[in-house]
Amino acid sequence: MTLALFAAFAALLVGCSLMVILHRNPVASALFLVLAFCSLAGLYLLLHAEFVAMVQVIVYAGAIMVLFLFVIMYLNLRHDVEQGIAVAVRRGAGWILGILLLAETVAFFKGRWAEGPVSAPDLAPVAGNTQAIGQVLYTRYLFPFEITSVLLLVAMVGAVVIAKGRGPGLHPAAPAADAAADAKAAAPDHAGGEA
Amino acid sequence: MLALIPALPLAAVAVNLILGDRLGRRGTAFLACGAVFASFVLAALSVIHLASLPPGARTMVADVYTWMRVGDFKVDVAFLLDPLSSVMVLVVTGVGFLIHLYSVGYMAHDASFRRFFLYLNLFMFAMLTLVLAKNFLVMFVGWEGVGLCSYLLIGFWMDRPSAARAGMKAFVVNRIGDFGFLLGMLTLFAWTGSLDYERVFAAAPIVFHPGTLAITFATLALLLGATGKSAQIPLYTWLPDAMEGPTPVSALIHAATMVTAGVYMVARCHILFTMAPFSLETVAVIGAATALFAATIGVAQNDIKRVLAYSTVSQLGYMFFACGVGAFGAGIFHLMTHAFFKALLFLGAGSVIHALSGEQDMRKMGGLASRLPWTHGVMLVACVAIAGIPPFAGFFSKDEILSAAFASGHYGVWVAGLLGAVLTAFYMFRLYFLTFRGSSRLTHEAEHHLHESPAVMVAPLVVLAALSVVGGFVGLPFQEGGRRLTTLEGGAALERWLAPVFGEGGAAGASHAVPHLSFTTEWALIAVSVAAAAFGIAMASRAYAKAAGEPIAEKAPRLYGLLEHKYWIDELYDTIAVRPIRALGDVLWRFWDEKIVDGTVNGVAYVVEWASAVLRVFQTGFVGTYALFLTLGVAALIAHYLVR
Amino acid sequence: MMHDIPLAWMLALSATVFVIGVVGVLVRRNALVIFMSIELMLNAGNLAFVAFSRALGSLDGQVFVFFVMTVAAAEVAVGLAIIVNVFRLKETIYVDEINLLKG
Amino acid sequence: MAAFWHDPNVRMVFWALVKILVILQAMLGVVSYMIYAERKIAGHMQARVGPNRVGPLGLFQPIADVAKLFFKEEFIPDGANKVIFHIAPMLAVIPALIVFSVVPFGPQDALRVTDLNVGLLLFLAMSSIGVYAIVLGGWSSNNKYALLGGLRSSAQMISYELPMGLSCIPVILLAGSLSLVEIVRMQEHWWFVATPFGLLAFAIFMITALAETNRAPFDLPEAEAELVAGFHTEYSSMKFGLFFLGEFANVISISCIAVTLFLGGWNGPWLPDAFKFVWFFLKLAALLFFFIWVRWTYPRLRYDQLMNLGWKVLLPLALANVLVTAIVVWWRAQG
Repeated sequence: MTLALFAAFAALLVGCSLMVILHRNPVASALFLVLAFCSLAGLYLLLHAEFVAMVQVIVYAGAIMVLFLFVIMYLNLRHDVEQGIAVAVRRGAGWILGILLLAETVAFFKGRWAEGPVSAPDLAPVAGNTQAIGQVLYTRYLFPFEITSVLLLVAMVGAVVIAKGRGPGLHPAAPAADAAADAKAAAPDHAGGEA
Repeated sequence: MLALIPALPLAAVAVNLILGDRLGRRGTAFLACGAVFASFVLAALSVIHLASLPPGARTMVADVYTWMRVGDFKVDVAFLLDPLSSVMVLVVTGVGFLIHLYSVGYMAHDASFRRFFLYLNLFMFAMLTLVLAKNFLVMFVGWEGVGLCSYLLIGFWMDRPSAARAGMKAFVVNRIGDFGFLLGMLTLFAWTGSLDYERVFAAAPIVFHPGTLAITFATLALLLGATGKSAQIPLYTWLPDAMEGPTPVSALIHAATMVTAGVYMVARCHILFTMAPFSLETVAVIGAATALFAATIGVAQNDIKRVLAYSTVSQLGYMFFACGVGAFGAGIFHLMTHAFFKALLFLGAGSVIHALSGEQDMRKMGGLASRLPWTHGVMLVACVAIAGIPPFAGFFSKDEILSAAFASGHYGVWVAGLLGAVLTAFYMFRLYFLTFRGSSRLTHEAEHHLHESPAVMVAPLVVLAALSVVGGFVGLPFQEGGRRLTTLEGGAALERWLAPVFGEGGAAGASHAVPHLSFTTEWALIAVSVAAAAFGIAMASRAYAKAAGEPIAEKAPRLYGLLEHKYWIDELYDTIAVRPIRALGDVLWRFWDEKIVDGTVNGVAYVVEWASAVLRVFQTGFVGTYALFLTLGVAALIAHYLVR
Repeated sequence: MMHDIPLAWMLALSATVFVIGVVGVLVRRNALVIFMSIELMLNAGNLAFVAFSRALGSLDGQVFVFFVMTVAAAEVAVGLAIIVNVFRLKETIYVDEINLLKG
Repeated sequence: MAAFWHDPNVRMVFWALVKILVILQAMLGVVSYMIYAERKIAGHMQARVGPNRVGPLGLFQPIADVAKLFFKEEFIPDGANKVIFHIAPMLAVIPALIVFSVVPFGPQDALRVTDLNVGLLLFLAMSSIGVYAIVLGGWSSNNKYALLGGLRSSAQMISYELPMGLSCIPVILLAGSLSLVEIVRMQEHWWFVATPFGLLAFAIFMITALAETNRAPFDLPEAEAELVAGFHTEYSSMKFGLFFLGEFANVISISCIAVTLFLGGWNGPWLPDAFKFVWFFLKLAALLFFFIWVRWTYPRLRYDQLMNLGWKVLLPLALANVLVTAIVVWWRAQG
């Protein structure tokens, strides 16, 4: 059954990812991306990483992608125009390169990564893996964690400054939303850690 | 406290630089002189403290900070005051202060008054660093520092081409000497693993066998450095040209301080030199040769400062051969007395020049005795002192050197020295008579402006004159009141003072030579040298007291010409060294520099320009293109790892 | 009863998603979609992290996922702000119509 | 066949499906009667009777409503993005329903779909997904009122999600688990609402819950006076019905969570274990009444007041609360 679920999620993930880059409508792309993230969360669940799965949904689907949608709507984007020789050439080159890269990767794995049955001892203790992650995050990775908060602060200030534009009082709604989404993106980490 | 002695002039330099013209002339003068005077007071206090210690323990050390530490090798910026450096530091600060004072008057009307004192103070700092250094590296800093300052000061009037050239010459010649010093220093380091005096001198007897090649090489290299700095054969040529600088500079650098650095260094390294008899011999020969050689040139010079310059070279020769015969104490003694009377001579000459509004040619002087009474008086004192008439300072030190040479069996050197003494007396009194006696040959213009120097210039002259009179008495055995009045007794005051450095009765090499002269021989030697001096004076008097022309030139024109042109040595150097090097430089410039070096650089630039033109095509400014190439690169990298 | 999925499969999936992201960056001209493709790549990395975390029996991989997410969040916040600004300036978000990078 | 039935996987899936079906149906029933209750209560609060024509006391009114909705004309505005226009109403309902899968109605396994060790996070995740329905609905309608409503709503929900998440943390700290079952178990003797920080957290949670569900006084997305009907202006027929359903399902699910987190879940005196779930539903009913009560009592906030309340009042309060709780918990753990 795990395998079946894996197959389903994997297919969904790959399909949605493809649709993200194929669909001409940015809104559709964003929605497919949300779906891809959700199937990714499913894969995380299969890998016994429940906490990561939930945070994936909260942060990516709940915060980041909403921000994307916001911007798309704010800019009032409709279908992309993808015409012209230059675009076609680049598209061709991109696909060829992508396939080349994938082929290379497969070759790489084939050469070096034996398809071993990898199942480690079950990580999650009885209390669930939230606690375990919290332990690691707040001991070994405490310093990076704190640095992360600085990073978010910097990003927040940067977003506000950039989006504010030059003149005063220009579109005051956008920075507020950015800041909101930022703070939200940061919050689950803290929340999860403290649990 | 020790570190403050060199630091004060440096601080004055800093203040001078920072405040600049806001200081004003008076402020600049006060600052510069005050700093040097404070150094002098500090030095005096330090020396008094030093004297209060028992003779064996007379060293004061000041570690300022660790300059560098590489493995076991460590160099501190550290200062050392022992009897040897105490003499030097007193001479440098004392005479230096007087010259500073004098300069206030002499340079009063110069436009670059502030710059002058800036350089002077910087020079004092460098010289004091050199003298007080506790290791070779710090000494080298001072050594280079004085070289730099002498360049700056000689070329002080840089708008004069001759001054600029003289400064450059001094610098280049000094560099050759510095190369020797560096070589010697590195040799010592290679053998002893240290640059600290104490450790080098302690290690030297262990790592070197006396007379071996290594120690001889090291000392000869050091000697090369010393000849450069102290203007000995073969590197003396810069000193006479250095007269292009302002006269106080000549007095400071070329009489009292910088040129004595070589002597000081040889004396400082006496342990090394006594271990290398060949080097010691060389020192003696070079010294004696220079003493005689320069004296002969001095006879035929007409520029008052040039006469003094060659006199300096000659007197330095005396100091050298004193060291060479092992009488280091006598060398230092002469260094001290020479500082007094040579500074006096230069400053007196400066006073004359000042009075004559810049005239330096003795042929256009004469009969100044009554017009410049103070200057005349002190110059007379100085001439007598340098000629070696007792009881003036020069007599004691020069006689001690000659006795030491005789006693140590260097008869050739002794004869040369004696001849030099005759010539010294002769040319000094030639100078005296041409300048102050006879009839006036002044131009009308100069006559009109003639005036005695201001008090600020005369006062140092008087002080120096007094020192020139009594300075020699430190060579007397004051404390042995009842015993013989000789300078050759091991108990003379200065010699006893220096004993902790050079060993009782001189260094090891000298101990066997110096003390054992009979009473009669000593007095005989004294009589001979006094007679030589008197002979020289008498000759000068006969030739120049009344004459208006140049009697030597009339009687022996070819000899005179040879002497006047300084044996054509400058031209010789020019032919054998300067011109070939210049030609080589020309070739290097036109071919190597312009074609190869510039060609390479320009070629690189062209290649870059061409390559940029190609690469510019790829800089589209579109992220998409960049991403494409980035990915291509990643794919290529992975492919590389796959294939490998 | 529950079988573990082989690590290699997870990695292959991760690689595929990553390559899709790469292609997205290469072929699209809409800056927002390019951003989404970058998110895809980041998430492919996350997937690999979690898979390794599972395979190696260590939680470090999952911790790294959080850091990646933080970086992604920061990147999106700043990046979208830039896009909005560029749009105000240029009236377009097609990257082949914007060459501000050329000096 | 029998062997197939004994396969534990199959049994698990079967029972899960059964539970899901039951909950789904129950919820639909509850929702329809909650609409009835709302209208009734609103009527009484405004000194009216409320619906009373269809059936006794108007009890069949919901059925009539649904029937009417079903038979309304399906209308898609010109220029709308059809696919997304269709998806949006579904997105409004699905997340709300998913939340029920982790709610423990009673102590028995049979009374809950599953016990997830990150159950609370699932709730938060679903509430953050809920934004999409409104944003997309508003955007795809190709109507400026709808778009403005959608944008407002998403800003509001994002803003209030933060204090909501933070107000859950004291509970997590006290319970030491993210599993809802575990959290309820920890309240066997003392409900979290009865602790000072629990009370504050409960207050914040309820306020944010009102905002998250777009209920008055936070119903700006559908502020009729300004935006016609907000994001669902262009929706009609059963699509509108789905939005309606979604809103009420949200209210119920969030109330369930509130009961679980703060009010002790199924815990209560007197009743034997088998009937503990009655307590749960009583508490739930009280909270639902609270929602309705507030709606008909308070006026709507202005947009700036809404933002100020969220960012400048609730968020700092919630943060301070987390801090204080953490200190207390740590201090207690130190003994």
